[in-house]
Amino acid sequence: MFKIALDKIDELFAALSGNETLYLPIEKSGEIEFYPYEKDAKVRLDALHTVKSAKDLFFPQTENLMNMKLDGKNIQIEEGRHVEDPFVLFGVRACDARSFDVLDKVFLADPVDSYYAARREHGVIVSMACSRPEETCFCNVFGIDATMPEGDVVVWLDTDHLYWEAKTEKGEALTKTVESVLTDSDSKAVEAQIAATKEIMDKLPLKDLDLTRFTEDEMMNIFNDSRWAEMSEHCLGCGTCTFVCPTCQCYDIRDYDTGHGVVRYRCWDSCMYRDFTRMAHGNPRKSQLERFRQRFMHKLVYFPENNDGMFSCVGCGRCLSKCPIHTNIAKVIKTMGVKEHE
Amino acid sequence: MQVNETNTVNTEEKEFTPLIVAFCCNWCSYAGADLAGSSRLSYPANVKIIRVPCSCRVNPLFILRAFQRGADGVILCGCHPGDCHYSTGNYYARRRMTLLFSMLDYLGIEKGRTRVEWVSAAEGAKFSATMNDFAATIHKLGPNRKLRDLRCEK
Amino acid sequence: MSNTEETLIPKIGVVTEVRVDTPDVKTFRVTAPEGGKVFEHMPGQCAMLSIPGVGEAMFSITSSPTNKEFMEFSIKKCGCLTTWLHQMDVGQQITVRGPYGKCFPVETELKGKNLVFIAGGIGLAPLRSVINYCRHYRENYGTIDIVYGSRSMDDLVDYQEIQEEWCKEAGINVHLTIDREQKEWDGHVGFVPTYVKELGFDLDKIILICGPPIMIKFTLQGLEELGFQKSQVYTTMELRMKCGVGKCGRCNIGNKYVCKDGPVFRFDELGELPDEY
Amino acid sequence: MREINEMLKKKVSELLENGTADRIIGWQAGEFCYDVTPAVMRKDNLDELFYNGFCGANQSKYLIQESLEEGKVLALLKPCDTYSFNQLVKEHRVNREKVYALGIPCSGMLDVDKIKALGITGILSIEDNGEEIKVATMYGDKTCKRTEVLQERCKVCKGKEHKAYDELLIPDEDAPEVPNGEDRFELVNKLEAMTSQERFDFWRGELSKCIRCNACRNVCPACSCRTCVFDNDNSGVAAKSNADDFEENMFHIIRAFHVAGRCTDCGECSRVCPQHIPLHLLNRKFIKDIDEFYGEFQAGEDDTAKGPLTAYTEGDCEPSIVMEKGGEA
Amino acid sequence: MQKIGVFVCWCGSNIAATVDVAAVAEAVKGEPGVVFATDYQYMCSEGGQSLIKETIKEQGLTGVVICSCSPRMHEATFRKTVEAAGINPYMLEIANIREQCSWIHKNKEEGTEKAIILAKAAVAKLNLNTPLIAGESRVVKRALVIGGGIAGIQTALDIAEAGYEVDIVEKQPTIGGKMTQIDKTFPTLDCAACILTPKMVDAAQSEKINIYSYSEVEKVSGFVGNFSVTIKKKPRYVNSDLCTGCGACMEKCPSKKTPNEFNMGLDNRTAIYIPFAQAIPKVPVIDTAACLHFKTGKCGICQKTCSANAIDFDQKEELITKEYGAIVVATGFNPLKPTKFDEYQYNQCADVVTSLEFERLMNAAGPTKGVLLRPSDQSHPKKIVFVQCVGSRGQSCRDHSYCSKICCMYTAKHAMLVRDKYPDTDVTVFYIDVRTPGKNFDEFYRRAVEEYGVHYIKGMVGKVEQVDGSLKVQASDLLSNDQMVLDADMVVLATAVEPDPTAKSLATMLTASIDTNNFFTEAHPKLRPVESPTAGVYLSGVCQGPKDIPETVAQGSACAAKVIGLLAKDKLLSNPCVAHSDELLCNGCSTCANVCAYGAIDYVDKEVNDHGKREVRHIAVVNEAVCQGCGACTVTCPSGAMDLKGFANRQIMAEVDAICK
Repeated sequence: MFKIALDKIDELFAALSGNETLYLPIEKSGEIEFYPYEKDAKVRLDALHTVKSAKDLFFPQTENLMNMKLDGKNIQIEEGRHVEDPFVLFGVRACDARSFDVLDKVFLADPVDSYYAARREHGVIVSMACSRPEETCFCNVFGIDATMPEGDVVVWLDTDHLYWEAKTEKGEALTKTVESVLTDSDSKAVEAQIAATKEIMDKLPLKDLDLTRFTEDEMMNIFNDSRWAEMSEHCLGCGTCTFVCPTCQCYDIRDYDTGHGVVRYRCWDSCMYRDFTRMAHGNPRKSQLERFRQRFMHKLVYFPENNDGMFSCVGCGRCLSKCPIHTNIAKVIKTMGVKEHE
Repeated sequence: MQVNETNTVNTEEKEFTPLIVAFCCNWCSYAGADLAGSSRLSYPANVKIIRVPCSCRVNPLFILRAFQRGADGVILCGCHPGDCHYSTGNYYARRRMTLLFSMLDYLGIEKGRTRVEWVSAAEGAKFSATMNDFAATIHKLGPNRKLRDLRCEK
Repeated sequence: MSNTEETLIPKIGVVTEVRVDTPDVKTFRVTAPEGGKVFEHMPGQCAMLSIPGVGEAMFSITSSPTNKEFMEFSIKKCGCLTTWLHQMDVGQQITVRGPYGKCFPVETELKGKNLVFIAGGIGLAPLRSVINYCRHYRENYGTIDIVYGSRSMDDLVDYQEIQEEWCKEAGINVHLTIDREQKEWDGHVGFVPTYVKELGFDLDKIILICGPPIMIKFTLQGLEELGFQKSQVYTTMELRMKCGVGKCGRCNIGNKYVCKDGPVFRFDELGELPDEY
Repeated sequence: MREINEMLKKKVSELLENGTADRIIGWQAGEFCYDVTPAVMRKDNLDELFYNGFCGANQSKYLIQESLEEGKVLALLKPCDTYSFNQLVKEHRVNREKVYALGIPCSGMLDVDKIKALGITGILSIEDNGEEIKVATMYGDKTCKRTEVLQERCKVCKGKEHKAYDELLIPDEDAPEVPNGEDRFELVNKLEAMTSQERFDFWRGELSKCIRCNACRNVCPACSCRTCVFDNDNSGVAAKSNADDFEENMFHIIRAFHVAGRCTDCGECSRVCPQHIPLHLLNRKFIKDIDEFYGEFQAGEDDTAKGPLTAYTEGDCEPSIVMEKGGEA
Repeated sequence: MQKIGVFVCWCGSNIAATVDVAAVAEAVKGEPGVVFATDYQYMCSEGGQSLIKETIKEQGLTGVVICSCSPRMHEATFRKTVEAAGINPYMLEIANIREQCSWIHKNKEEGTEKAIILAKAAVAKLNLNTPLIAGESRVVKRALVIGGGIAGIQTALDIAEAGYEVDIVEKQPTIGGKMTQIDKTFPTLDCAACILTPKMVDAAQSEKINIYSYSEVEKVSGFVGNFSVTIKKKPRYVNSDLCTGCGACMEKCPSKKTPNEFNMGLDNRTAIYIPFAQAIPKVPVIDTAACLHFKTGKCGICQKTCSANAIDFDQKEELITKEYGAIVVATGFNPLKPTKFDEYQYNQCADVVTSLEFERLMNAAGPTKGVLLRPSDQSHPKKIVFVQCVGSRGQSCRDHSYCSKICCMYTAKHAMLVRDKYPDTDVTVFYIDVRTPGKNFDEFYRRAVEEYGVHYIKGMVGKVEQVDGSLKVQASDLLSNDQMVLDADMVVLATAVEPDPTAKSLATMLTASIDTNNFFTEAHPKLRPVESPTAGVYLSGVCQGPKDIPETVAQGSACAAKVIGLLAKDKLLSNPCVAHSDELLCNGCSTCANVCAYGAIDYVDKEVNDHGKREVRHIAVVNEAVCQGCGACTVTCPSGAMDLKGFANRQIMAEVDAICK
């Protein structure tokens, strides 16, 4: 284990960003996102979450797939792929770190999504343990240890030091490039902090959410539960929950005519949107109830069924604080987690 | 996060000739432009006219679209207030454009890039003078950099 | 392992023939620019077709894999993209990617079985591929019955092929019907579900059905009344799709992705899924 | 507040009991003390009805759908909600006959994000005594001033008068006053005083955060289109993500333009923005311009007045007024 | 995909000198949809047109782009050309490469480049064109004239003269309007009745004219050529078919104390009455508010008296619905009643009268048989003060801001007539300005001053007071800056002209527009002064703005000419470039209707199928026969449901894209 004093942390960032792009939580116009590090950037390691999750780095909101040139009746296709440069993603919380596993199940399954795969391959993840969770946190429900996140390198922060531990080969390699600014450390401070954090975690109001029904009850029983109607009644059908969610991965493929060619790009889509499944002659999900149900059934029932019980939620709590009407997955788990008429 | 593959081409190296889109109402200003033509009153060739039935047909979307696609200036010409072929169309257009232009200014887009002029069918000279003046203004402002779509650049 | 390069990036196809089937259905013959098929497929599989700048959508491949020269798509004009496709002339290039989804189990469950094909309107498009495949390997299958109905005579897709090939072929019984009486028509008149019940098939048959939802619903009821099990009936589904490889989430129903786990389903499998199709 | 809560429950149950309405759109408590959710309730689950300082959501947009359904719905309208309500009635989007509007008093609504922005996190409970907010958190008890954490719109409250109602819970003159000393155009003025480049940088910074989640649009009572132009693939401007900076500008300019003269300044767009983009400043710019150019106009003041963009006078100012006004070039 | 042919015209050297036409043709060949492109010396010539026609047939073109002179020049020509070759005339676009290109640019390279872009823009637009078919609607060969004053009568007579049926609806028991109450007309001083009554008789006797007197318009629906109007015929309680107009009933009627409207309340009439001797129709009407039979159930003397048995107390209101091709509004005016002008003491002093009352006092058929007597004591006034601009040209809320136009002249007329008849009478006129534009008008006014010695004082009357049966007029002379108090026996107020109070509700029924003063708005202030913006609705007389009699008659005839022009058509072809609302997108918010100058947008409840979901929605529907295609609605519609055929959003954006490529 290594450490570096927080007042020298810019040296670490400078070292990390020396050869490759370093993404870390930076505040711009009042909000925090993973932005490339530059000198004088307002780095906010204290923040619990970025608004968008870290998935944006591997599965960007908008990404060009290819360019097409039209000439009379002929079409020419040029791949819009570019060779991915290596990058470091620093400051990923445990929940977001787990979300990469969830996304891997989708994008790395056959056939592999090479755009995603390339970014995964080129990205080194430096995750950061939590010490100050908020009431919206419930990652523990999904077996995530916020004090011991997954990642190539894990870092812990206490009041004056950052502790650094490589966990994978990639992590070791990265450590080598920054070793000069780090000093050796024992793990006492980290252990003490982990213990303190665990105590706080015990006070989290959502820590006891019960997921058993979603894996044990019949899919159609949950699907046909009448309480979906009241849960979804006031859903605005916006995409906020989807877009801030670290595990939502629905996308759309669209064409844009630039006047001298057509760009085919993909962008995040939301199953909460009315036009998500709409076809010219009809829409299999006509009401917001059906769209709302789909989102949560997918996260809590369909996805685990196909992926050895792994839920497509990591308990980051973003949707809890961002939903305009405060309807969210915690409420769904609480309500639907109990069988109707029980 | 966006990933765009478009390369930014440095257009400044070339001599800057602004691209100007002029929306002209069919009854007054388009006829005014025709009159400018038959009177051989020249104005820059980079002013391209789009004929619309009335100035009130011009949707803010069209104006933004022109900028998106690389126009450096957009001008809307219609009948003088009170002379609208449809009696009230240009009054609505006037309010819409006032608010739209004010909003663009508020967003930090250069004020001079948009303009409304009332040009009657008899004002060929005014049409040509207006276009010359507008083109000069845009030339001074330089290329539109703030309200364009990188994907559409050549 | 295939990856995105082969799935999301399309190939170029050239329209080599356009056939007007009905007032709103055209069949397009597509080959690779250098000739030959853009890719191989099995009956029931689909392909994503697109006109750049307009859109991309999934269509079933209506030609049989046994055809080695081209693929065919029968497309009904109903939305934006299909309207554009209908405006295409010969020589127009489009983009094609695929094949997607599971095929009808022609090499497994269907082999050696007596088959009944039931189609309504444009629903014949995916079944045509199977029918011609089975005709090609006639010895592998038992009896073949085809029940096909449409609103009117003019709305029967591939009427020429039906008359000139299927009807004339020994061992294939073709039963055509139209919804309402028509002067030039001397065949059966009535809706497909009732016609199927009138025909009353033996229970040793496997049914392959495709058509408008309402037709499928009542035909299925009729078949069950005749004594057929849901596990004897196959259908193919149409949902909005974008990626074709089970990732974009659009065609997710229950734990299935229609583009990847379908579009061919047996009715007993469908019964276990939410009714969102 | 507790008193009003009790009065409200009594009045609502009376109105449902006597058949004035058969259901109510009200608020239900959420997981935490602040995440109140809108909910439709009937006689049998009325006890869940709830009204406190976090019931800020403007529910008038729900009435579009509700008033299409059978029976009469009871709507709880805070004074500022009645503006949106009037506007929707004027545009025939809400069937007035199908709504029983109960005007409820409001003493200003709280913004939990503002509490959190003060560094108060891990919130377990909140006590609102009218002047001070006491917050119990996982990290100890905190307090802040109520005026500090009021929602943006409440700081420039339009007043306690209900502009539309069938009945008032308490007479407007007896209702509490919301302290509203601020000038709602203050920030607009400030932006106008900047240079063009500064304004551009400000808005670029803000709008580049937009993730195009459509929350602002979907919550907006003026954005009541069945299908938004930006969702309509045939419109030629449809887009689902901001694939280029331009699309961020385009979406927000057009959205503000489409609600210009119709926006009541209810502030929901800014409230729901996950990125806290001050979208209301776009709307307020239009409001300020309309007031200055065409005379004071408050959308939703009544349900008949012609909107400023569907009216004109022969002597209206010319668009060139923009050249003279605003900040430096 | 369209099959587009592009034809580039040289226009001799007009285009070819500055545009390389062959290069233009070559450049568009790669554009989507273009299957053919060529250039030709004169596209509009016989040869050019046959080239287009032949190519359409040979190439199977679906659309044509012509790069030539302005569409304002030859669009109509080329539309006919392509139509003759079998393609829809709206599948044509013209790129203006002469007026807007070759004639203004000298550099050939520049001109060619621009011409290519303009041609490409036209192609881009044409790719999105759809065939448009002009709607046809029949024309009902009958006109309705609302208002039977001199304007309405003149319009009706002229329309009837051309052989079309005309109905006049008049709310009063007789036609004739305000002119019947006027004594003499300026500047000729001929008797109003003498020139008006023959026209009234002509109207009554015309086979083509049908008069609905004592009737009002109740409801209007339909559109140009096809209006359906419901007329409410109020009960007269006298059967017009039986009545001989003998007047015996009026003589016997015991209720004689009702103020006589015709004489401005200066004398009384009976409960059953004919407004004046030359009334048309000359059939009495019973005033139920005054009639003893209606008030008490007794009386019935008139019924007993009537030898023709025409009195029918049971007569009911009647609703008649008829179809019309055109509607003329001729609702005229009323003089302002100066009840709010306390300074003139109109309410208090009988000797303060309005000009129209004065007309009656001077008229031989008036209450004083033409002898000028003060209403208060029936004495001859020796000093008369005229006050101009009462209620006109003012700023306060009781005033109208406009000039009533006729007051200067009729006041001069009054002054002159008084001085002529009673030379011993002292006449003073207070004025702000004297406005006398018109043939012989200023001469007339000068005669009043110079020959008849009328005192004209530029100034305002501040106050009128009644002191011992005489009037004190306080005024200021603006020229000498003197304050003065004049004695007067009579004060005459030249009150403002106001549109008839029915104008507003009628405008709503007709979806015609009115201005802030409730005068009807014309379709174009200069070029279409007798048409309203609503197609098929025309404006005659003072309803459109203050006018004197000759102007009113002139406008009445002009209006008739327009109506005749419409009725002469068997069918109306409407401009197919009209707005259209997409029923699936429409919110039914009615914002579009708010900006439509033509009332072309209706709202209907319609069942729609929204992607498989069926429901009834309240949505906008454009009446294509009424829409003029300006596009105001398209921009006001936030959802983009409203679009304009021929200039659709997508088409204009395609042009923008092509230009900015």
